[in-house]
Amino acid sequence: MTATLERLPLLVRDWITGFFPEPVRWLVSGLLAIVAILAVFGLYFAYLTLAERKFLGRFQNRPGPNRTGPFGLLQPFADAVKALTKEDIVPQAADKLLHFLAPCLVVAFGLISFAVIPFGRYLIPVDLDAAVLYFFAAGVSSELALFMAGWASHNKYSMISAMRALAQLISYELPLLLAVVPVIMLSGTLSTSKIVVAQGGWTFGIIPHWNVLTPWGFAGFFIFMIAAVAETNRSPFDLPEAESELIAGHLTEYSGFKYALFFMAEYFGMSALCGLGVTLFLGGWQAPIDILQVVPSYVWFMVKLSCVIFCLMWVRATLLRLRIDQLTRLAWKFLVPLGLINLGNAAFWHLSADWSGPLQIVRWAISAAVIVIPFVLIGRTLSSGLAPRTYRYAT
Amino acid sequence: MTTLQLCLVISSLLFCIGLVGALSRSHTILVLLGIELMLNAANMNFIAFWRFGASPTAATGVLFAIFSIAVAAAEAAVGLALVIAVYRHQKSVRLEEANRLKG
Amino acid sequence: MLGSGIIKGLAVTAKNFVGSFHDPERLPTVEYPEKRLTLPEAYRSFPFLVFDGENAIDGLRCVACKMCENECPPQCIYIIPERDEKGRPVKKPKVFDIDLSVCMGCQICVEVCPFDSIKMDQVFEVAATNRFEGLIAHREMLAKSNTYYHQIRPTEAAEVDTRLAEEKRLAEEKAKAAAAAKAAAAAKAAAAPKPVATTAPASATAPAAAPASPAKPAVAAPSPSPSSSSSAAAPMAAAPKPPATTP
Amino acid sequence: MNLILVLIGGLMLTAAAVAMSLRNIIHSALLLIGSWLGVSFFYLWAGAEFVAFAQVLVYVGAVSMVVLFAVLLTRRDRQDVVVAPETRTRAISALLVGGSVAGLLVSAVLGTPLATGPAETPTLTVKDLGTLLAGPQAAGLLIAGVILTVALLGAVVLAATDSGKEDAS
Repeated sequence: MTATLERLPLLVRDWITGFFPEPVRWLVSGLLAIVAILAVFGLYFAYLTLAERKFLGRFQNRPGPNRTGPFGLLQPFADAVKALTKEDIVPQAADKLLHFLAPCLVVAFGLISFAVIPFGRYLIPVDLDAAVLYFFAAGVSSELALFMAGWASHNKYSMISAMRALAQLISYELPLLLAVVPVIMLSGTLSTSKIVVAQGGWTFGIIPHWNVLTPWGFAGFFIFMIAAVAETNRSPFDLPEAESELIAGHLTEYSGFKYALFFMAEYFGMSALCGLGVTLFLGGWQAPIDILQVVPSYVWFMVKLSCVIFCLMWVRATLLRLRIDQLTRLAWKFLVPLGLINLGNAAFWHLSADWSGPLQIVRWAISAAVIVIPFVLIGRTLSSGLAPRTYRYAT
Repeated sequence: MTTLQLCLVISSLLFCIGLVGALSRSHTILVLLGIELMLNAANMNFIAFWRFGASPTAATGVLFAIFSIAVAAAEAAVGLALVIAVYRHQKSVRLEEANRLKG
Repeated sequence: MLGSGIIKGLAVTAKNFVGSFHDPERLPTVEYPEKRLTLPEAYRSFPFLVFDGENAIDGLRCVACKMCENECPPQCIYIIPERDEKGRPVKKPKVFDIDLSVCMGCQICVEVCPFDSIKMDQVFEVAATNRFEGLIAHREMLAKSNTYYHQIRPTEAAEVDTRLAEEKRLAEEKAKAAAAAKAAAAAKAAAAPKPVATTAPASATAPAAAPASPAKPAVAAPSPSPSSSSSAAAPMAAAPKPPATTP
Repeated sequence: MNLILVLIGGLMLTAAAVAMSLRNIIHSALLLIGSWLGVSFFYLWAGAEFVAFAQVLVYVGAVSMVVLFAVLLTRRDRQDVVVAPETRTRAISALLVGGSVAGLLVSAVLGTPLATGPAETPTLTVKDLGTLLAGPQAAGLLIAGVILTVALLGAVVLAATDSGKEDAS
């Protein structure tokens, strides 16, 4: 039963490809993978927007959208209809071709990252040997599309937004990669499916061997998530579309379906990057407890992904937008040094892999100290002269 | 014409496009981009010889390409920093106007 | 330590999130068109005209004195007094328009009205499809009964009613006194030719009260009674004598 | 097999040629990014997966960003990105030089009997590459690392504004 459920997507695929002659089966199965990703993540995107609005509402003591259908469940479709029927305005002075290309490219680049994420035990669209590298290669391209959007709009706010997008990308690419390198080092492979397999197994059947449950993995996960929020231009790092300063940044001159495409790309990018975070640090499709393996692996992946995205929404509801200099300072003075130290930490963890017994405790203590002490020291330097603040009117 | 020769012809043509660009344009950034194209053409040759050459197991071509790409990144960074420095002095990025040795 | 503030902030929002599912205090939003909050009595939107009795137009307290029109800061009130067939003004508005798109809800018209005839409404759903005609409220639209006034602000309306009753009583008494004085004067006519001097204290109200009697004998009389000056909703407490708009 | 190669090569060469002849620098840069992507497709076609992704990461991700930044920083207004056309003599002489070099290279390539190895794609996993880089080629890796660090510092020093000097001028 469990095995059948686990293989269910494969069985469905085989059943469908069975209708086609042998020579084109590979093509059909490839197209099926694309269609499945588009359908699943298209729907996931639709309900993510609704969930984000509902949850943000709850975080701010209001109910959120609840008018369209029961509990507002039809809201995404209403939004889609609205976006499709709105007039598509192209500014007269705009660079027409780039203005049109930018939303298409941004969605395309957002989607191709999904190709290497293992959604389940047997569910990986393309099992590349250099999958992590592929992911980042696809990821950096999307920022190029944002630049094109900003440039093509012929609008000063959009231009500033494009510059900010580039600066932010360059700043946060480094901590993102530095957070990923320890994982690759410890698992000895760039293939995402093998990284997930390397995180399999449980101590006493309840403690999973996920990377996040080690000192270096914990630090790496946090650096990764901070950089991921910045890479996907989400609050509190949503400087390229800071609405209080730049109207809507690169989205200012977009309307109708093109705007919806940008919106879609943002959520695709977020899902893909969070999916990579889940894969690298949270054990991918592995079940948290041994006996819970009866639940199919792809369910576990989506549950973990949703939890991580919920945390991003929580952060969005809580924190204020940073200033651009604070943003780059956070990257270069805090995340990059910590990432480098964490790299050394992971190297120590790798070298001390055969320590056992009481030495295991020493190993944990050293590893934790190596990451906590620099964190406290760098944090103190960064926040010196800033805290505690006194407010004259607020309490 | 073998596949290897086709690869080499393509890379030679790419090299020449880069060369023509670097020679004919006077905008510094475009000249730099032309040089980048020439570098890419050279990289293509490494990969082509690795793939179709006599001893593909050696992997020297791939390694060379990797190093070359890494160095190209450094080259681009320094080159564009130079462009910005020149622009700050001359208020122009045209190569003809950057003709003084004294800042 | 760095990040402690962020954790505190996250805790605050988490409390909001969890609390909004079970604690009504944490979810104060009301589903507006279906559920409505009871508006506080002092809530005000736009002015309306109070009428007494059954007929909306005949019962209007307004005498078209144009004080509100003169005082209105954005000048959104437009009044034409009614005239009888001889062309003499009657104490009724023929046209009383308020441009709701201009009105800023300052309540100054209510403050200056000597007859308690214009009051602030609590209706806030005044959307219209047309910017010009749709948002100009005519006399028929503005006229609302005293009962309605009692419904929306009971305290204030009761106060106004008491005051008006008091004024009516005073006016009747005064009319009686005047009649008595007239009778006395008529009786004394032969002996003393100066009858008016005895009614000196009431002379302040006389010009308004006397001409009002044919149309609405009981209602209109500005009263300088000091008892109502404590109430914010009693605008005429310090109001001066109305200008003589009638001959 | 060769059809795909010709397709990739044609796209790549067209993009590069058009990019080099356009007057708008932003368009040139974006088209060149397309050309670099074509090069990475060539690597992918040749079976050098790792190099292809590294090419995209470095060229599309980093070099293009730096180029676009440089273009935006070295202009005074929006029209500055459209450069004046070059002189005719310059263009013609460049074309002549380029054409002769192309003729020379192509005839040399076609005229040389090249030793070709086995036809099947050589397998080279990332792990093999890693062991090679960390073992026999470690010196090269270290030198590349040093060059990158020096280049980073040098670029920062070159592009950094000397605030005192700026005030004096």
